[in-house]
Amino acid sequence: MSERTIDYDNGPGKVLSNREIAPDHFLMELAAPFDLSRARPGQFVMIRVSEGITPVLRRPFGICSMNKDRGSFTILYRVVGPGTKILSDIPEGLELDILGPLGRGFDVALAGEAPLLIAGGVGVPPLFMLAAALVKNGKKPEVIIGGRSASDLLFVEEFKKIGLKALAATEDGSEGFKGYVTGILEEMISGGRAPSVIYSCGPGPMLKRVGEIAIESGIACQLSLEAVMACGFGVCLGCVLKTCSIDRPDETDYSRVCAEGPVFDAREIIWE
Amino acid sequence: MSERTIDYDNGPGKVLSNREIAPDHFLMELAAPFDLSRARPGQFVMIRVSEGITPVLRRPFGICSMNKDRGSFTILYRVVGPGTKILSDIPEGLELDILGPLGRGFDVALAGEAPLLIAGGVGVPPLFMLAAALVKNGKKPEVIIGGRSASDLLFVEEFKKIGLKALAATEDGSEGFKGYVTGILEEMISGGRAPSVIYSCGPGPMLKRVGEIAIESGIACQLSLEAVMACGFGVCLGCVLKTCSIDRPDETDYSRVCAEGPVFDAREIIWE
Amino acid sequence: MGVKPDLSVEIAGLKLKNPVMTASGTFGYGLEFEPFFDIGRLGAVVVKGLSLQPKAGNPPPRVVETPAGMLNAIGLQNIGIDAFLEHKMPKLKEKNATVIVNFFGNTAEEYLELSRKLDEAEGVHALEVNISCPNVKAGGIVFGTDPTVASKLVSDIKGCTSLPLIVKLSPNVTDIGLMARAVEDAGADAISLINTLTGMSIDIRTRRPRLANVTGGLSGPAIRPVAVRMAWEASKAVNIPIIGIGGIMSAEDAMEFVLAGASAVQIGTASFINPTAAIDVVEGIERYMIEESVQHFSELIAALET
Amino acid sequence: MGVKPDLSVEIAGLKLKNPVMTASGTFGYGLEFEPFFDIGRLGAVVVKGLSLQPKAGNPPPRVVETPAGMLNAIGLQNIGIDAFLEHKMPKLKEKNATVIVNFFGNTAEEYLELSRKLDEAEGVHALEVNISCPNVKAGGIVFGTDPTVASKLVSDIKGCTSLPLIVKLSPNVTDIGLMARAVEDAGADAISLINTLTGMSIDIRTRRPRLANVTGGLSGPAIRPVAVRMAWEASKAVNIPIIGIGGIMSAEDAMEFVLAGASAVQIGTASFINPTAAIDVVEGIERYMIEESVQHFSELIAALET
Ligand SMILES: Cc1cc2nc3c(=O)[nH]c(=O)nc-3n(C[C@H](O)[C@H](O)[C@H](O)COP(=O)(O)OP(=O)(O)OC[C@H]3O[C@@H](n4cnc5c(N)ncnc54)[C@H](O)[C@@H]3O)c2cc1C
Ligand SMILES: Cc1cc2nc3c(=O)[nH]c(=O)nc-3n(C[C@H](O)[C@H](O)[C@H](O)COP(=O)(O)OP(=O)(O)OC[C@H]3O[C@@H](n4cnc5c(N)ncnc54)[C@H](O)[C@@H]3O)c2cc1C
Ligand SMILES: Cc1cc2nc3c(=O)[nH]c(=O)nc-3n(C[C@H](O)[C@H](O)[C@H](O)COP(=O)(O)O)c2cc1C
Ligand SMILES: Cc1cc2nc3c(=O)[nH]c(=O)nc-3n(C[C@H](O)[C@H](O)[C@H](O)COP(=O)(O)O)c2cc1C
Ligand code: FES
Ligand code: FES
Repeated sequence: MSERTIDYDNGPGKVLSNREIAPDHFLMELAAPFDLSRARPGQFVMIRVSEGITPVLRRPFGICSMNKDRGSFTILYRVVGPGTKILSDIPEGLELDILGPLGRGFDVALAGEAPLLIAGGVGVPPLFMLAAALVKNGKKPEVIIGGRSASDLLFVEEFKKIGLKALAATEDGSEGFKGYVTGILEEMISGGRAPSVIYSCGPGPMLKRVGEIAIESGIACQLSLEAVMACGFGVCLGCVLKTCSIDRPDETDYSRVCAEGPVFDAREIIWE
Repeated sequence: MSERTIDYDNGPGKVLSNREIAPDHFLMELAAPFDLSRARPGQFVMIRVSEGITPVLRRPFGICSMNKDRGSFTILYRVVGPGTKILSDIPEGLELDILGPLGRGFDVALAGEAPLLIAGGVGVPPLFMLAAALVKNGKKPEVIIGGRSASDLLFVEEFKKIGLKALAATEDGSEGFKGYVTGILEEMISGGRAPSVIYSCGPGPMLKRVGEIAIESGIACQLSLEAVMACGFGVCLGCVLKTCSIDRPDETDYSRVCAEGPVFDAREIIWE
Repeated sequence: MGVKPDLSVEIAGLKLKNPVMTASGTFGYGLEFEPFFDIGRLGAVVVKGLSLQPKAGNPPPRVVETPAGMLNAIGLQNIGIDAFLEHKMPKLKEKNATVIVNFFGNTAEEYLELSRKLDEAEGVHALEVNISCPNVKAGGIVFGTDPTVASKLVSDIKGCTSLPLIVKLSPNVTDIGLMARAVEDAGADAISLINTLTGMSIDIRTRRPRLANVTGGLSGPAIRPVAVRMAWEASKAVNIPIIGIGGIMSAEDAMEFVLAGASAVQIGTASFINPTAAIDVVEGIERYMIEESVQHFSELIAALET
Repeated sequence: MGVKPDLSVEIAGLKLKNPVMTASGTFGYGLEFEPFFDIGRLGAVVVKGLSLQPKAGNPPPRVVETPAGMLNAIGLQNIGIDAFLEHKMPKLKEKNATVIVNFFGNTAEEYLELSRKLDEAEGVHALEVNISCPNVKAGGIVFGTDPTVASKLVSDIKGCTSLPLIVKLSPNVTDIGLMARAVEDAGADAISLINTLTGMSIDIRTRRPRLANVTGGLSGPAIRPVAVRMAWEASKAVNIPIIGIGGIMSAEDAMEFVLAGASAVQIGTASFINPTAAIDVVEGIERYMIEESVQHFSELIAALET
């Protein structure tokens, strides 16, 4: 496991707002207990959703946006089980224990001329923060958002607000391209509009396919992965992913998604 | 273990109100999921304070009052740990799983001419319901409420509302008689104003002393006891109390506080 | 999905409507559950452990809550075999409950005498012998943790009764597979597990144990992962049916045991928290089978893919 | 209450500022906790279990949450003794941490070779030998559950090092007192317990185990009652110090172990949930001693009244 500078911290953060922005999807604004200037796009926080002992573990959530003036950041989450259910019931004003910012984010320097962001489901949050950063750097990334149907497409409006028109891909064709996000990607490449780099976050199968396409077409590609996490800061070794070194693909190892990741170069990942 | 008719039931009951009436003391009104006409003074309910698994067990609370028109009853509880803390945070409108009415209540038929009610701390609830029943039967019971200091005296106003002036006993003398409730009792007896029967609920040591005095002076006495309970309806055998048969004191046995109790004849109880 | 799934299962020669039983000591003698549901709908009712003579049990406090569980030291209090057969059994028959009698002795002789009595008793469908209750020093732990002692006891009991015999194992052992094989070889018709894990809780202010008995048996959701593992190990070790017990709160929990190799399950502590837990699990398993389009429950037993 | 309570305690000839250590595998190599508190303030830092060669560990998924606990099957992944001594040890010394090295082998020989290496290593204050990790088939379970095998191993290790030796016991045994006596007789200077209880969890939709390794080790609050009971039994069985481990989330939890007979405690899973858990326990024990007006921590060890 490679060394890294440790710049996370843990502390209480007040819930400034917590509202349902789409069925089962909530946007929560939290006062940051850490120095926001440390946070990089693609990093995440570990939140303790209950003072009690169930659920006993914290839950990881990507940082979706930051507001330096308000000293706050947001998370966008989907209710999938007990932890996120409890989170969704938490009233404004309550304080939550927050550990972050954690992990290795996206490499903004890679952006180049035509960066492409591909988000699936709750993969939107880290990519929205990345988009904001790129725009701030004078870039105009392309954005593709995918979902089962129109109602699953998150944050399209927010991307507009920062001047980015997100392309939509829906499996049922209820909005935008009918099919998977990778369908749009393949069209772009075959159409001679290959991106300078691909940043992506979303369901495993989607990331796998995005990575394959990028590698085949020799496009730099960074993927943000998930794993079930016990600690989130590199000590439990529970969140590992099988990886290899880019130049020596036969040298495999287990990397911690919370420490070496969650963002990996597509070529590092060994899918199982 | 003696047989008894089983007339409890289990179901959801809406929280109609839940307010702090004294420091750390809450009064909660609940829609009754059972037929209120079944409930007797001294009976209790088992409430599941959380849908989750912590705390895993239900919590027992005495029925404090009933409102047949509203189809509701109240509990008066003190926050002493996680379960009661969670309960105190529960908002109006939420539904709780309620099992009741449970156990054997006070024997109202014993009342006689000058019944006396002695309450200590959160022993008030079952006695308030008993008082209301006695008043309804045209009796005018004497009431003694004890506490460490004036602020611990619960429900004095409510007793007034049903036409009963409660005598107070405070250890620090900040209100009424300075000392224990048993001090007032002894004065009454020595003053020739011995009650026809004593009904009491409160801390163990108080009940023990009340029982001793009653037995010495040959006064009928019913005491409502507590025990840590897992089920509340007689199946776990976890809540037992050592008892004996009144006529054959050497015949001892373990009785279930939730089933044979919580109300016992003072002569049945073997204090340890 | 038209057709209703078939939940029936056969255990130790006993045909059950469904694979859900109550766990001994957590369902009384069944009658306290009258207001909640018809106990005749359960696969079986396993009654509170019985002994030859009535047993007073341990002094209080007998229970204490723990994280996602509870400790109990009831001390096997029970009304005794005779009172049970006279007063409780008839009522259970009225309700058409499939009755499995859980019993224990303080000596091998007591176990055998109980087996004989129960063999003659009317309405008893099967026996579950508790060789594993950790609460009372003399109450089983020695039998339940030594393979040789356990197998001798089981084969002797088999000699005293023709009723199907379920042997209930203690989890407080190094090798549950070894214990399972020992009782299978001795003639057990089925194995139920787990009984409670021995635990302890201390009041740090009074510096005294929270249970008068000092130690007690841990039950509830907290122990489920250990119980599922033991059901899995036992089912790999033997050919007789396994009955899974330990922290089952829902049909989903029950299915973990079934997929791990259990042919049936028992609902214990859950019945204290939710009196309809056992019947809820029956209905939940039926729902699960419909969702997974499984017609016969037996297809799910040991269907775990490792 | 004027005077500050004295939390110091001596274990295996090692004088500790306070009785609070970190549990191996839950604190990494200590350095990840830099942002939270000064690890030099802890009684000791017990590092992630080390082997002769670096170990890749098990495939994911490696962890799953359970009621009030978690299962892990890390598979003892570690960077190996050499990398530890070269890269991690110097940093731990900078921080003036009292370092206890937890180690394991796949064979008796590996255990002995590690003991020799560590004996020569600089800055190692004591050794904790893991003879009980239930995750890796070859990773200790056989040593940890057989008294004869365990005692042979321990006495051989004692022959290879003059460092204080703490033997960490597995809870997956029938008689923890027997295991404790066996390692004491073999020369162990102290005993730490418990390691994780072996458990299992199943995804009933995929019908697959939630851990790639199928079974894993259960830790967290759920196991505390079992751990306290074992600390109590072990402390009654031996004269060497006991280090209590298992589900400690707070100073109150820690004190249960101490009153039961433990001279020190280790904080494990709690550090994942609350990174300052270990130091919070130190401060909490100090508060408790003030409230109970106890001057010397040692007065509280085994102060349970039964
Ligand atoms: C680095 C990282 C960033 C994440 N960012 C976000 C985010 O921005 N928004 C969002 O909605 N979700 C995000 N997740 C996923 C989120 O952490 C899980 O959905 C959450 O922990 C589920 O908790 P629960 O108790 O509600 O459900 P559980 O009962 O814990 O699980 C419900 C389902 O979710 C799966 N799950 C549980 N924990 C995780 C996990 N840590 N990672 C992936 N799947 C899990 C379980 O396998 C199960 O199928 C992220 C996960 C990681 C690892
Ligand atoms: C029949 C009966 C009727 C009761 N009626 C009332 C009532 O009307 N109002 C009220 O405020 N309280 C009442 N109690 C006590 C109440 O049930 C406990 O205070 C409550 O269960 C504490 O739960 P907790 O999780 O908040 O605290 P816990 O953490 O469970 O316990 C905190 C403290 O309370 C003690 N305690 C816990 N459970 C019980 C219990 N079942 N009985 C006695 N002490 C306990 C514990 O020993 C501990 O010292 C009654 C108890 C019984 C048995
Ligand atoms: C209060 C209580 C009493 C019990 N009494 C008995 C008993 O008499 N005989 C027996 O074999 N098991 C007894 N058990 C063990 C249960 O039958 C069951 O094996 C154990 O509780 C684990 O299941 P659970 O986690 O679902 O409760 C008892 C358990 C509890 C909680
Ligand atoms: C993720 C994880 C990894 C662990 N790794 C080790 C290890 O390498 N060596 C060891 O002896 N114990 C290991 N343990 C066991 C702990 O040290 C401790 O004994 C156990 O977790 C019980 O304590 P707890 O409930 O406080 O976590 C590990 C535990 C966890 C949860
Ligand atoms: S979650 Fe613990 S190391 Fe990654
Ligand atoms: S609480 Fe279960 S029998 Fe009384």
